[in-house]
Amino acid sequence: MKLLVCPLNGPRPVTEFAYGGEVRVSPDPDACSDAEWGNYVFNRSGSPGQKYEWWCHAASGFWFIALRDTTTDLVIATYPAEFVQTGFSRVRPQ
Amino acid sequence: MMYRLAPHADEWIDRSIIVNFFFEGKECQGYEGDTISSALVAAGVPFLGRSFKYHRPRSLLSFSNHDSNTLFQVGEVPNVRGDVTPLRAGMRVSAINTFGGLSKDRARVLDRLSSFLPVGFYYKAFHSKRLFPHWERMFRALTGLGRVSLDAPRKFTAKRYAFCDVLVVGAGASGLSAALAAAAAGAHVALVDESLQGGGITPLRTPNSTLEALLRKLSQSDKITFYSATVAAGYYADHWLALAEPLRMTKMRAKAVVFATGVIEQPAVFRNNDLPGVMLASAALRLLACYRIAPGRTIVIVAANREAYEACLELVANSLRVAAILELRSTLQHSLEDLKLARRCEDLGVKIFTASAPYQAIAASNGLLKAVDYGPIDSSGTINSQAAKRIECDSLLMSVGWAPASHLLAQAGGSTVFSPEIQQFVPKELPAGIFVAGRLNGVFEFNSRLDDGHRAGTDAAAYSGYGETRGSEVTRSTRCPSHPYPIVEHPAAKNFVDFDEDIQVKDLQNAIQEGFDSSELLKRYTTVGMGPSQGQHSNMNALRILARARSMSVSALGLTTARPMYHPIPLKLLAGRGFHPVRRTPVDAMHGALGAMWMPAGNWRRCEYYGVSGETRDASIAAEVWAVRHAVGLIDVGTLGKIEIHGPMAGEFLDRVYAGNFSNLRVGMTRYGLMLDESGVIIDDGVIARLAIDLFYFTTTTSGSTAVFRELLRLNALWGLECSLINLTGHMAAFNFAGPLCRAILQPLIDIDLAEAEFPFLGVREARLCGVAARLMRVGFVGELGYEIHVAANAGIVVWKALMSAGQDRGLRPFGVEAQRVLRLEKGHFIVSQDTDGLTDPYEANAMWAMNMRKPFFVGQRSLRILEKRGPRQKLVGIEWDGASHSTLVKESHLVIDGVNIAGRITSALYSATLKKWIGFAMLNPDFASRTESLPNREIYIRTDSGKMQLARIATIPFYDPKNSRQKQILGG
Amino acid sequence: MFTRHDTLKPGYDVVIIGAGGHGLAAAYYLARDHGIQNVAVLDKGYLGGGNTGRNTTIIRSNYLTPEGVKFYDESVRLWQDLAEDFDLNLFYSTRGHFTLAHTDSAMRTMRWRAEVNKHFGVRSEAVDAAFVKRAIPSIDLSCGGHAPILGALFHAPGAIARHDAVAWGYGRGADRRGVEIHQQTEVTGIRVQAGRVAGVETTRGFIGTSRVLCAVAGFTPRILDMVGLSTPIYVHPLQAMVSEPIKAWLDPIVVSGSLHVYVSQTARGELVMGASLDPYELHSTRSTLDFAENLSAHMLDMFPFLCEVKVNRQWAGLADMTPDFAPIMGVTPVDGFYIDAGWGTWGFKATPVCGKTMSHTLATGRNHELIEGFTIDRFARYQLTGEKGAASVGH
Amino acid sequence: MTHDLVLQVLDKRGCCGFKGPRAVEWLRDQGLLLPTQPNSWAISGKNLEEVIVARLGASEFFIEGMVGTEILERVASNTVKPSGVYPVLREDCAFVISGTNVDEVLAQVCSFNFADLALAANPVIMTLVMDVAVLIVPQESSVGCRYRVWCDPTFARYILDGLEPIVIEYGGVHRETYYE
Repeated sequence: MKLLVCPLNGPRPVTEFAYGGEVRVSPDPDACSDAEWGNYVFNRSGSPGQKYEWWCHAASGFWFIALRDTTTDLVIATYPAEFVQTGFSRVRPQ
Repeated sequence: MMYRLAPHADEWIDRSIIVNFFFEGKECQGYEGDTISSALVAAGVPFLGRSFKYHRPRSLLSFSNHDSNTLFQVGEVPNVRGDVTPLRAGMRVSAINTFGGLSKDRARVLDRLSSFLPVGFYYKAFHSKRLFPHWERMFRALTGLGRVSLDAPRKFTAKRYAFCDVLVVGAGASGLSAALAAAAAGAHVALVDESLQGGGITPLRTPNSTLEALLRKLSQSDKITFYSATVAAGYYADHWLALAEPLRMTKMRAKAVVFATGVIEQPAVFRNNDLPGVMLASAALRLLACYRIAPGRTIVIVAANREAYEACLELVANSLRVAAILELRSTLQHSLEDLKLARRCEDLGVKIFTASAPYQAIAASNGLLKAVDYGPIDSSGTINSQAAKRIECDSLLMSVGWAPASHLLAQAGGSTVFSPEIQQFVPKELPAGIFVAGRLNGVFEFNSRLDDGHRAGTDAAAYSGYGETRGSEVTRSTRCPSHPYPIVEHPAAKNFVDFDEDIQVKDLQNAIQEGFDSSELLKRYTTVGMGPSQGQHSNMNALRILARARSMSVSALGLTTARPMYHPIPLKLLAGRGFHPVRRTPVDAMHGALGAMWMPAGNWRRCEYYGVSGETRDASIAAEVWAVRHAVGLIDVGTLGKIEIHGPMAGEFLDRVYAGNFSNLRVGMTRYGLMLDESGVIIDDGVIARLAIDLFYFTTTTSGSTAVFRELLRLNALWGLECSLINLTGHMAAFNFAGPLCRAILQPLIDIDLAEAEFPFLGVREARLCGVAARLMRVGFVGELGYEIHVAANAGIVVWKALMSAGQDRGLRPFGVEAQRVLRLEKGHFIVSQDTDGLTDPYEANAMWAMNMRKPFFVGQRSLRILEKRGPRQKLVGIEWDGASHSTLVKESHLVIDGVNIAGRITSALYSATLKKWIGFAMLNPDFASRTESLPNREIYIRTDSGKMQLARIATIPFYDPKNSRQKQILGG
Repeated sequence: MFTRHDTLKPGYDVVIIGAGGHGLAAAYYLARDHGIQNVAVLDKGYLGGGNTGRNTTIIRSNYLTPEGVKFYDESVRLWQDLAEDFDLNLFYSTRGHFTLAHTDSAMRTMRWRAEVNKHFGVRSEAVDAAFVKRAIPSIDLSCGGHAPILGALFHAPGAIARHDAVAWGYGRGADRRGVEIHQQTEVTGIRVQAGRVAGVETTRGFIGTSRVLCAVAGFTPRILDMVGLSTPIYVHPLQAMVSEPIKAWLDPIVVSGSLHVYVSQTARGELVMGASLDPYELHSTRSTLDFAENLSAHMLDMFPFLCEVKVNRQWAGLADMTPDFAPIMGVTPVDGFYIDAGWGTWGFKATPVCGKTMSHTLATGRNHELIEGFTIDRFARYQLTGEKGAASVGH
Repeated sequence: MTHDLVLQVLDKRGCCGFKGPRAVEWLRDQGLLLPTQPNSWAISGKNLEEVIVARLGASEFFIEGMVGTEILERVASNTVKPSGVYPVLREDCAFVISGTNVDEVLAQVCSFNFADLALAANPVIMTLVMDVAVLIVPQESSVGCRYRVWCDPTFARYILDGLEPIVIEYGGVHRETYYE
């Protein structure tokens, strides 16, 4: 069973976690077109790669961000959830 | 014919304990310590099974855990691996896959028909639509191996998690050495071997004293846990392995893993290589060493490696007669050691024929091996059958090569490369924390294996934080232990490559001819390697045949993907004890005595209704409804999600997650909340109460509670608003106490004034009820004056009992989920995910009143703007029709029909005794709905089970008390 | 059965990416029904090596939406004649299909499906627990006491087939009609000029073509990136496992959404078992132990007597999921680029009808009427096709 | 004692929780000794007045002691807390499991590696037991490690019913009530 290192609880099997999907930045709902919004709501970056993702340690309700390679299933780094408010857009891979 | 030899000090059997058992209904005897197979062959049983396809008689081939010819039915248990299953007294053993018993198997005729049944035959016949079902019935009856007993009881076994620094798989010479080295470095070691004892697959062939010393050290080490008779069934991510022990499964997490899984002896392929009496040399040595069973009176060995000569010497040393060695290699000149061993054999009277191969094995009339025809082979490996000669023998042992047991290594992500020098796939790149030792690593000589194990064990310990690494030098074998093409053609075939599936050389060649010419396609088309032994005897030879047919190298083709399980694992070991979380509300204990009929609701158990003796289900439910409408009722709603949100931004947070407005909600009041997803679809609802300027308490649906709370936590982390969420779902008991009399009953129990002016409809109050802190909400889900009462979980029973007893003389009835469904339907409230589906938006559910589009933002708002323009694709409407209360004509999910088209479906349908009619909701096509609504009679047709149409009308909701005067208590009461 | 082609031609009328069932079926019908034989089918692996050979072979048409029911019903019709069409035994075996309901709400969904199915002439019926017991006497209706079976959706036409043979049949049929199948040929790029497909770059060189069909299941997003198309497709592994062969005891196909199980017994006697989708995105066909553990436990809840039956092997495929559990098919905003994707956990059964409809769409440049509910633009229009309720097992 | 492996429900224990930006400050003002590290615990008070304070993550605290303990009553009492201090109602079921083979029992229901714990650091573990979230405080005792476990009360029956046969298999007993 895959191990995930929770920044709060340490290494735990992945079954202790809930997956929250890729971290995605929504367009400005007031400024964007319907098409842009529809694209945001439904479309996904479906190709494999390194992705910032939401993960929740279920037993503690602790959410954090993991940078994970979706081909190898290796977690490259984890960040506290506040990361999405502060640095996410800056460090997002191009 | 095999037979038991005189006792030996090291044998694994205890001859003082005789074990009686039954084989094919006849009583047999073995010894304590025997396996099923060893006892049977020692008892002189000629055949142990029938082959899968042609039903040929078979006996031992590999005497290991991967032999499909020695699978047995033992009582209720199918497909028992006789080679490794300990014999127990009273066992009822029979061969599988026979019709009318092993010796009289009616299906043995298939062997004679085999030339009409080539691989792929089944794809090319019997496929007319008319004939296939008949033929399939026959085919299904023939196939399958063992039989399950449909009455066999479920057995629960333990599963456990375990941890170690270094896990060593395989307790042969290299594995033992690795385990001891890692332990010496200070690591906690787990050592796993599928055999009952350590020492490897061929215990007698190695210098005994060294191995014994290692085993002694193993038993003395307190750092090593030895899992014997345990199969490492699969490698999973992050050094996580499933260890299948006889009676339980251990899920082992290691910091580092050493694979010392060794090699699996491979058969030579020649005509009739499956006759009883033909077996692998390693099988014979194991029989001899552990069970003191001789493979036969006159033995011939098919040889292509040094191990053949070592086996010969071992057999002769045990006073067995080896008549000849048929050596596939043209000369032994290039290995002094091999030559020396051959000389010793010759000195002992064994004839050695070099550049010779078995052309065919010959069966006696009893079906057992009686001789072998052999002939000279040229450098290309082609046999000259004209020059074949015959040697009488009753045992033909094969020692021609090995294939690595690299399955786990491959699952772990290790890559291999084919080494032409030793004719074996050897490890190429190893993932971090994975180490390989011994023959799997291409290291064959005993001392080299010990050293290689030491190296791997030391390095694995260092990887897990103990001691220093030794480096990666590996001394691979300088001799070639495997023949490059131990395969002999024969015009009459029956030269089996795969013993599980009865696949012959020509089957593979034909398939390759047809274009199934990659290892994966060949496997799928011929099923080579797909039987119970998972190709452990056949994949290597099949690959060689494929390579030769395509004039490619074996390395260019590569192996097929290895997947768990390494050996088949019973479902019970994987299932374990089978935990299924069940949640009980704080007052769960109260319901049983009241006659609760339980129903599952997510992982909760809830009361559907309270059964009263002498009353039907419908009558009980109707009485519960009546009590709420006319007196008072009490329902346990402790399963609702219950959440507190604190902080100065709590209102803002709720504004963002719910469609309505909450920051403007007055303290002491509640408001209905509708939750949407980003696409504007309704996903949950509940009641939000404001207890203080910076504190809200709110509920979610029962089914949504866990996911909703988790999502709110995520949104809180995303937005970073100054507020904090607390999940009280399991920590609060909750009841709905409703009915015209509820206020009067409640007032004496509570320390606040319940008068309408003091505590109006939709108000929320904190008070002490029966002496405990309580939150009360005047909500109207059931449409009567009512209080939703929330108290701390451990006060739940006190309050429940107090309410029950206070209402006892006033007609109180506890009510269940079913009555609540009627009550809410009468009131026209939809249930999220019953009356709505996975695409329903608020426009479609007529829930626009619960949204505030003027707010700057809420989840789903932007999509609602788009959905508003798109227009509804369905419309939820109330419907009603006349009918008897007991009629079951219309059911939820029946369709509304408009001419020949589907116009919608019924989402709720219940009889309202209060209103004396059937009521419900329907989700209709919006055009149809508005067209119908404009008609004076507003009629729709519902198609019932029989196809008969039920006439109904679109109704105005709520059905009951449209002015809400009862719950608002305008009428007094 | 198949011709090995050593070289690629400089151009083809149609290039199909993916030599799985769908791609080969499209090629077969292009050649047979539309006279378009100058077709190359490319695969980076081997023929039928993807989800065609990894699924649990269940064929049914008991869907929820009219679009879905009509589409899959046509597929079932095609399936029934396929073996004779191919002159190849596909072991197409009609076994009946039960989707068990353990809760009221599941029972409502089953009836909903049954009613829609019946409306379109598809044989489905909501049945009670006693009916289930009569059809599968060995089942434990209480499921170990914690998930009692209330009833089921019974779908008489439910069938299984030998999955690999389907790819071989289409492949051979296409091959005989002049289609070239190129295995071990990976597409590395798609050349688009002025919004039109101009050709395909491969590991074996460039191929000129004006029409490309993408039929690569879990690899769809990577191909779409080459032409700059976005879709909601996300990829999760879907695992399965198979037991040792045992004598036939289970006739119908049994599915339980609540227990996350589907199981059928093959002609060889093996139990083929599947469960729900893996919980997170991953482009890997690795196996997990918790899958095997959970599935085993749930199998024994339904069939406790199987506790000594052994699991032989587990494996996984990559499921290309969509938000509404309906596929994405047809023309795209890129001229000449056609898509047959979003097959998630429901692609095998659709193989023939996908071949039929996509070949029609490729030949005419217009979406076949049966796939109009599955177009790529339905998401932007917020016109989803809600098949979620008909997915066999929880996702 | 014949059975030293024991599963015991602690029914005379009370608990409560606090979170919020000013929780640390306020609890300290109440005279509690607070653990400084996330997911660790500390003891305040002595003998019968002893309470255990577990820090869950950065700013949430869980406090447990004998029912009636003065400090517990005081912090938990239903009085208004200053802003930035959010009381958390905790109605957890509390139980203890300890004795010979206790690690073997836990190994069958929980994937956490208790053997790797540094007990001196007073760790608090939030994990799953039989798929249900629990809070575990391991403590050294004369009979080896002693695990105090808290779980959502609505799962208590399920967890105890699941643990009991395993405890009995390993020669232990399940005591319904226990006074500590």
